Amino acid sequence: MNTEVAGLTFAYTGGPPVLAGVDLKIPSGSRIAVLGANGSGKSTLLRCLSGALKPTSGRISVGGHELRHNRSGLRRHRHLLQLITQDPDDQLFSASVREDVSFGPVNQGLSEEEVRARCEEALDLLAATHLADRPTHQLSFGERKRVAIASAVAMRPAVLVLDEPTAGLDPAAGIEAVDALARLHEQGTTLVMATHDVDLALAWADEVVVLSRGVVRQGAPAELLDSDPVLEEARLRRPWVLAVAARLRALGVIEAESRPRDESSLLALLARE
Amino acid sequence: MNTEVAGLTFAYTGGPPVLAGVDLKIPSGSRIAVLGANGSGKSTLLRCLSGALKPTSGRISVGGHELRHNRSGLRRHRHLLQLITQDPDDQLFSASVREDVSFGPVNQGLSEEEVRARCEEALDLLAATHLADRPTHQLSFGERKRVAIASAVAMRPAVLVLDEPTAGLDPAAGIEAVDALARLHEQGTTLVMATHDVDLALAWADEVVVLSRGVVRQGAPAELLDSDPVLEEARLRRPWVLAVAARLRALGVIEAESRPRDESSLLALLARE
Amino acid sequence: MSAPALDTAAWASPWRRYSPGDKVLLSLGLVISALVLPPWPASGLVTAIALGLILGPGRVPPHLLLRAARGPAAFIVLGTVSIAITWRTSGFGPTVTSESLTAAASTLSHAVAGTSAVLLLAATTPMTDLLSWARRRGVPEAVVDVAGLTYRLLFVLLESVSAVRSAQTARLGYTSRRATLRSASGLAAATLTRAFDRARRLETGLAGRGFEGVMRTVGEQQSSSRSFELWTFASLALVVAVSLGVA
Amino acid sequence: MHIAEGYLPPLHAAAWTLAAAPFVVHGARCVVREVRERPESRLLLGAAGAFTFVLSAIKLPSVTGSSSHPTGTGLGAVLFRPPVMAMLGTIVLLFQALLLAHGGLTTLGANAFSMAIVGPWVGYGAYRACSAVGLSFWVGVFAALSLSDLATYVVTSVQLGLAHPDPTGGVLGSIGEFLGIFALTQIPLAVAEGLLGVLVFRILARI
Repeated sequence: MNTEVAGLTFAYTGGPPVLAGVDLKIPSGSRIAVLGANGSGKSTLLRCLSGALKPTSGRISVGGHELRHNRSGLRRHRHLLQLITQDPDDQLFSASVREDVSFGPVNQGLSEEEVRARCEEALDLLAATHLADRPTHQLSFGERKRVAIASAVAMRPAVLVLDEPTAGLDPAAGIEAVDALARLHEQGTTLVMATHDVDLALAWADEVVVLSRGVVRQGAPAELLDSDPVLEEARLRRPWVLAVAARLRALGVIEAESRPRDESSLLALLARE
Repeated sequence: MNTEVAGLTFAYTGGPPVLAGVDLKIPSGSRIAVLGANGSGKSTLLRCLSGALKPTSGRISVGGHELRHNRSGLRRHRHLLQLITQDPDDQLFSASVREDVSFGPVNQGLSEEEVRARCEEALDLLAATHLADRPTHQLSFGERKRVAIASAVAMRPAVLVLDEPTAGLDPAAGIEAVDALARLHEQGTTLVMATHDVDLALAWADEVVVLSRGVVRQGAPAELLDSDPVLEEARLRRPWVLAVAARLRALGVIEAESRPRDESSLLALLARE
Repeated sequence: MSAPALDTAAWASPWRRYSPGDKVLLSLGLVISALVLPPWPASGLVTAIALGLILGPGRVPPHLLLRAARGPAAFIVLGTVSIAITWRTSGFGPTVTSESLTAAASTLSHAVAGTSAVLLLAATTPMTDLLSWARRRGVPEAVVDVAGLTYRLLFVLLESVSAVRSAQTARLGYTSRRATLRSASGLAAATLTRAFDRARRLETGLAGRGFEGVMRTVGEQQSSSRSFELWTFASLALVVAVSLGVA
Repeated sequence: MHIAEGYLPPLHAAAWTLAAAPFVVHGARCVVREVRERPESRLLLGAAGAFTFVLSAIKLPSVTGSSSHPTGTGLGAVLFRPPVMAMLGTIVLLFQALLLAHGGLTTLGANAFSMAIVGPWVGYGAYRACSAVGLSFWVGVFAALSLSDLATYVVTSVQLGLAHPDPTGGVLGSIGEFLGIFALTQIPLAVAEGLLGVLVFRILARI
């Protein structure tokens, strides 16, 4: 199920365009990182993708189904694509974890049995089964984030869009979140992650999308995040691995064709020398 | 004005001790980073420092004045030490930025003229003067964070304790926040920053305090954050600069006594080779 | 619900520099003139003055004014229709008479003029300015404090309501009547617990800044302007004179 | 259902303001006393006011398909008691007039009378009456929310009818007309608001 965005523009009433012709191709099963400073139109793009905002013009389609902003069109789109916002408290509104996770499947009209199975599966994928019977307000921030993801996963969307899934987490919880995403990826879910963390984007994504002033560039992480004009325009910093590796290649410490993507691959290269 | 903490213990009623004998020495004008995973007792320590929680036993003193939990004791303590929480909405009570910043100085009993001067000064230090006439609810998260810091700075505390001042900010806003802290540091304010970001702690702090299971270790960032037992016990990862520099020293790429603290100092070392 | 259009307009208006008291005088003066004077031409004049000031010197963007006017428009239309329609003394069903039409037209013009005059105050005066003014005019401190906190917190809660609602919508929470009721109650309960959680956390935050029962601050300084007051009296006098002249 | 600015003749506006004043002043006194005894209660009252305001932004299912919103006066009355609601409700009505242009300044008294005074007292009365005759808590909550909603709407219709008597049917005819026009939306809404209250308290009971 490929996701395609073509010529997407959006402007709030009386305001300048926030998105000015965005084109994206998100292959089925891929991991895409969306990068952009605050004010770059990132949240607007995510909300257009989720169907919460109606674009001024342009098309969004998932698996060939074009998103139409009528009742049945939105319903079908929401079966296919789910957005998880940055603050888990926006997604958790029920008294208990289990109830919250079942909210989407119940609204999908599934049988009670099927709902239960979906919840178990989703909680399991997010390593949150032990939280099922706890009240949501007793969970830590990291646990609430995982449960919020589980609530969307229980609807079995083909595409999961996550806004800053690791922000505010301590390192251990951040690793748990990334591990959970790896399980979803293995299972075939297309993952789109908006993040401020260029190092994470480089290490994690198959492709990155850099947003600045309402337009995007899409490409290979190691190229786009190493390009001075792209980084400057989007007010991003270069991932440290790229900066350090470039210097080490110039010094001949690592081989000229080495392209490490994260700390461990760089250290591995240095161990081999 | 040195801050000292001796034998601090704290337990919520009926619970196990969250802090079990914490000793700290925070020299006047220094920058201290407090690191610790969620659940390590970090928030409890900060709230004890601010006077919001009364420790079960132990002493806290700023500039030789021991914190006493009566009205006048707390009042004096709050002139000396201010805590800024992670969520700015926990501190901003007024819809008018100017009014909010003036609240602390008015409570300190200053004249209207003096209050106005303090507000200007605080907003200026935080590069937030242009926000003074905007309503709180129109500000971005990063702007609200800066205003919340200004509201505390306007009280001219000797010690400023900040919980995750860069969390949730995009890279540009994070740099603005760190720059603002640099101005406060130059001005002589003692800064204590709780953070999950080991790289930031290494680059920024004069000393780090690592908290785990209710006890702390205090020491030089490059030592404590390079020690396997400390990192493991506190569930922290090693700052990448330390990991990479160690490997480069072993390979003889950089000199044996080089101790880079951040990306730019590491790159500078590599440029010189 | 996004940020109220009138609030956005008020904070950006150049008329913010005038004292809230002056603007209350102008706005209420216009409302009362429209109400007590014959609808023609007083209501027309008041509407023209109010809208002229909002869009002219008040520099409120027309799209914000339109957005703000949509709410009252619905009530005014419905109310006017119900006055225009009357019951026959003979026969069945509703009908329209010239008498009922006149009554409807006069109420409509009063409502449009009155609403425009209130919009003039609302679109140029942020709530915090009005509250400080109320405090200076002797409204009890406690009441002004509560109103000020209500104003601050309602934006925090509105943001959370709209975020939770859009999360519920995404998970098909408003696709049937049953789901809507379930979602609405979840939203209301979550908002209530959040409101009190906010209050508790704000209390701790304020205690740290020396809150001991007095909530005083130093804010904007807007002193009343002689010339603004003169213009106010001149416009009101004009409305009265023209109306009585025509009548 | 807020009466718009300019919709009431000056005498009516003044009369309703006078009628509402004692309740609002009493409510203000309660607030002042509460705050004097416990300074931090300003924050709780501010949160309660903000909640009351925001409640009207929550969408309820409606028959017509268009969205309708709870009045929140009954829920407020059960949670915070009618005297406090008289004050909080008036603050919220003033905010609605100046932030949303719902209601008005000269009609503030009339709107406060129906929404911040009669609605909460009827709702609270129904709630107490239900518990006095031994009905379950849930019946009480349902009655409180739906009846306060209905009472608000009846009072508003009476206010409008008195202000704009029908040329042929007179005041009674006109009240009937307003009741009839708004009944279409208000009765299902009152039922929905009652159900909402029951579900809200069920969630709160489990937190």
